[in-house]
This record gives sequence, C-alpha cells and structure tokens, in this order.
Amino acid sequence: MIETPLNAKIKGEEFTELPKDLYIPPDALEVYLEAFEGPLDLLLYLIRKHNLDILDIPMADLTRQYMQYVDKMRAIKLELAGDYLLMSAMLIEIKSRMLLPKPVELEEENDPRAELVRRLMEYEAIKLAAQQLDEMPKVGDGLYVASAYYQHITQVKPPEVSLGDLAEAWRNVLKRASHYKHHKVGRSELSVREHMSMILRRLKDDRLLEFTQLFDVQNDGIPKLVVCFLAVLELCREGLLRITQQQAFSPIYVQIASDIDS
Amino acid sequence: MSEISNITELKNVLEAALLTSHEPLSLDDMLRLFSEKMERATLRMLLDELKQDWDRRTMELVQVASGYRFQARDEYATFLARLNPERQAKYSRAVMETLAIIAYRQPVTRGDIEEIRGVAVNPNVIRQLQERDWIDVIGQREVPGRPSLYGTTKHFLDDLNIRSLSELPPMVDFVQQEISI
Amino acid sequence: MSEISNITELKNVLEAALLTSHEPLSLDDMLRLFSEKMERATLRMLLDELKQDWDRRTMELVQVASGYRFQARDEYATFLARLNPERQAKYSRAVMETLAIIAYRQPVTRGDIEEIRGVAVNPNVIRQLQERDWIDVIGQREVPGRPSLYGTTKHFLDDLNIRSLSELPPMVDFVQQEISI
Repeated sequence: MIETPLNAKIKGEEFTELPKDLYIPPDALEVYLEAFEGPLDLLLYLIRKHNLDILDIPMADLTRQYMQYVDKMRAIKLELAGDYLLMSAMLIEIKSRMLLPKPVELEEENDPRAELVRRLMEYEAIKLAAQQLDEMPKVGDGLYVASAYYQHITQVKPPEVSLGDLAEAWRNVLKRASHYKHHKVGRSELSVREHMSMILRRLKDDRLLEFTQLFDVQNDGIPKLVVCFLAVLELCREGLLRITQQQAFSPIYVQIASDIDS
Repeated sequence: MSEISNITELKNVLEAALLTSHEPLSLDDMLRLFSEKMERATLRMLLDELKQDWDRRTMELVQVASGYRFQARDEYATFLARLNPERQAKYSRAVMETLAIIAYRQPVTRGDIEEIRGVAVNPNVIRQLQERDWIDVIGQREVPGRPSLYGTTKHFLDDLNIRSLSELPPMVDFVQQEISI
Repeated sequence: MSEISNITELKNVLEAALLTSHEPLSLDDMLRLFSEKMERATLRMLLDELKQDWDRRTMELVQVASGYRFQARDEYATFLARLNPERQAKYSRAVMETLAIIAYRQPVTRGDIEEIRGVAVNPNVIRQLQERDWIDVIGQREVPGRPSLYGTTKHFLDDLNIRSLSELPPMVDFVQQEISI
C-alpha cells in the first residue's frame, strides 16, 4: 500500500522509515512531524504499518498507538499542531462511544467509526492521486515542447474602421466645410457616386465605349439604370467624361475627357 | 491572387509556426497565419497530414487543452533531461495533495481542502500553484465569508499533456475496491 | 554496450534537443546529451549532416555566437508575425476624413480633398489608404497637371462588410427626394 516516503536525516544518519518501536530521538521530532502531512496521514501510516483493517479499525489499538506518538511529541515539542490534538479527541470520543450499549435498530448505520473511515479513505485516495500527478511527465519536467527560434518582425495590425467611424469622420468634414453643408449625402447620391467610379474604371480599360454599352438593360432594373444615367450626367458636368456623336442618329460614344487630347 | 498555392506550402507554414511557438496554438491562432480565409475543416485536414508527416520522427504533433503543439517523443526524454540536470524543484507533498484535491474535486474552497487533508492549508501552497498558473479562483461559494472556489486552468492540462480533466489518471475508490473483495 | 547504435539515432537526439531548446546549444551542451564519450569532431560531423537533412525545409540549423539553433527560414517570418500582431491604435483624423471624403464624394482629386478639408493633404495619408488597398486611382481629371482621381475599392467594401456604397450611413437630415434603389 502507500507508504509515506520518509527521507529524514538525523545527525547525519539517513532514516528511510520510522523506527519500529515508537521511540523517537528527541531532536528528531520535528523531522518526523514534517514527514507526516497531518493526523490523517499519521493514522493511515499506523493502520498500514500494523496491517489493520481500515473497514474494521480496532479503535483501542489505534488510539493507543496514536496517543503514544502524540504524547511523545507533546513532551518535547510544546507547540504541537492543533490538528493532531483535535484528532486525539476525536479518536477518544469514537472509542468511548463504541463502549456504550447501542440501540439495536441503529447498529448497522451508526458505527461511530464511519466518519473516520470515510475521511481516511478519501485522504488515501487523494494521496495516491497526488503521487500519480507527481509522476506524470510535465512541461518543464520530463516533457519537452518545440520552441525553435524565429526572426521576430513586428507586423502592425491595421486599425479597424467601422461604418460608424466613417460616418463620424464625414460629419466632422461637413461641420467644418460650410459650403458643403447644403450638400448632405443620401443613399441615392451614394449610388450615383459609386456608379461614377465604376464607369471611370471601365473606361480606364476600354477607352471608348458606346453609350448603350454602359447600360445593362437585360439585368439591371429601372432604378439602377436611372442611377447609371445620372452618374454619366454628373461625370460630364464635372468634365470627366466626354460624350460624342458624329451625326444625328449615329452611335453615341463615351470616353474619358483626358484621353481625347492624348 | 492566392498567397500560397499548394498544400505543401500551407503545411510548411503550419509546421514553422508550431515548431517555433512556446505555447500550444489554437485553431483560431493558426487561421490567423494565412491572409486568406480558410475553413476550419481544411485546417484540421492539414494538421492531420502534418501529424502523419511527422510520424516516426523526433517530434510528435499532439493536441492538448488549449491547442496543438509539437513535443519530443518520450524516448528522447532521458537524453534531453541531461541538458539541464538542475531540474525544477519537486513540489512538496502538501502542494501536490492540494493540487490533487483541486483537480479531482473542483470547485473547492480552502476549507474543503483542509477538511480532506485534516490540516490547515498554508497560503503559500495555494500561491505556488497560482504562480505556476495551474489553479485559479473560479468563483465564490455563497456562504458567510464568501470563500474563493478554486479550479484548475487550461495551462495545467497543457502542462500535463492532456486535453481534459477526464484524461487524468482515474482516482482509486478505496471503499469500493475493498468491499468488492 | 552502446546506448545508441547508429548515426540516424544520434542525429535524432540532436534534432530533438535543438528543436526543444529555448537557447542555442553549445558543443559542450550537446556532448552532455550522450552518456558515452563523443569526439567534438564527430559531433560537428553529425551537425553538418543534420544541417543538410533540413536543407530546403521549414527550419534551418544555424550557428550563432553561443552555439547552434534551429530557426524558421526568413520566408516564414511574415506569416509568424501574424500570430502576435501589434495593433496600431487608430487612424489619424486626417486619414479618416480623407477616407470619408473619397468614400462619399468619389471620384475626387487630392485638390478636391484639400478644398473640402481646408488643409493640405499629406501624401502619406493617401499612401496609407492605398497600401491598405482601400482606395485607388481610377482616372485623371482633365485640368492642368492632370491630377489623379481617387475612388474606393471593392476591398474597402469587403472590409467594411457592405456590398455597395449605398449601404454607407447616409447623411440626410432633411427630407429629400430619393430614387429608391
């Protein structure tokens, strides 16, 4: 079963287990005390050492063993952890309750040792779990993770811009530019503006387009065709587009104004 | 235009990232590597292939709680341990028992830990585990004093090379074990 | 009896050590990996071979002042940088207003922007927006100097998650006849 691993050094001499009898060299007490994690640990040690059945603990034996140990510790070290004394009281209480005659119907479930046994078992399970956790390879202790070097270049993540940020900026522009105050932008105007850019992009590639080629009558609805027409007019007004027709009823051509001279 | 044209190059970027990262990389981390949109399913497929590429080699691609990482195969641990003989000091039994209680019984308060161990908990023990980023306060119990509830972190799972608490070594139930005999 | 019998295994131990070490490993460090005595010349030979094994792969074995290390080839630096990008705080007011003017009033020249904002436009502002691929030159205005006309790109719409400019917040606070689209 689980033994408390003991690695005590007393006056240069190594002790790997507690002495069989309960004699403890006076100056070694502190070492032994540290070897146990508390009264439950000490009790478990005594139970396992004396091969006692944890489910049927002979309370008299166990209490006597425990008290001997604690008494010796108290004799020398005055400030024994209160936890040990508390356990002494608990053991004596259990022992005395077991001496009392019990009502027959409660015999089964009211074993005064039940709570102690439950705690001992839970502690033992935790002790074993702790040992298993301790033995698992861990990063930094038996487990080696890749960490090769790389040239760190700082990549600046571009700022996020939301529609709200953009609208806010435009509002600020309008606030300052008084002559634009009367010219706030609606959805229709935005569509016209977008089509102006689209037409310019097309003409950048195609140079010269027939007027009708600007309109996708098959696929675009009336509103979009109207927007497209308004965009052409606005481009003309701003002098960005030139519309030419050789003679009446001949094809109308559209080209970028700047291309005519070059 | 596509930044990367073929699967080998995509896997190479992942390999370079995973071999140089000190921390496990999540799927979201890895998606950030590529300027173009990539489906998570595609990424998983690439990681599967990468894992196979490294089959029978020095490192293995493993998945832990917070993502993927390369780590040296077990067989190299004894050699690598020789590089830094002064290993991290072992934790005391008090620390390991406290950790075990938190890992297996979480969420628990300091009072719960004291109840199970039968001794007072040294605040230093809790601090050591918090500094290692293995445990964390995950709430308060609604009783007088509102004591902190502790739980283990993802980092704890990562360090133990597991993906979830269910992969911890099973706890021995002594009661059942002994009664069944 | 020899701990490791063949060259491949020796190289594997070196590879595992070099890939998992945070710091460059000196020759002395690496000699410590093996329980048996190894000549420095042998170690150098193994490192040479290892270097060649990794030729044309994601990592290269390089020698720096304090020893050897694996490092990701330069071509991966831009990808890896994306894992931990430094976030630029915000665009300056000049950039945002210039972008707004181009978005709402396109096609516009730099002169138009200056007229609306009432201040000169720093060429750097335009360049930032062009580098982001949010605006580009869509033509020239036929006036002396033939200034460039700027408009927003499709990429701009994508980044703002809209399909067309008409989805920009309109600035209308008076009733205006609109063409329904």
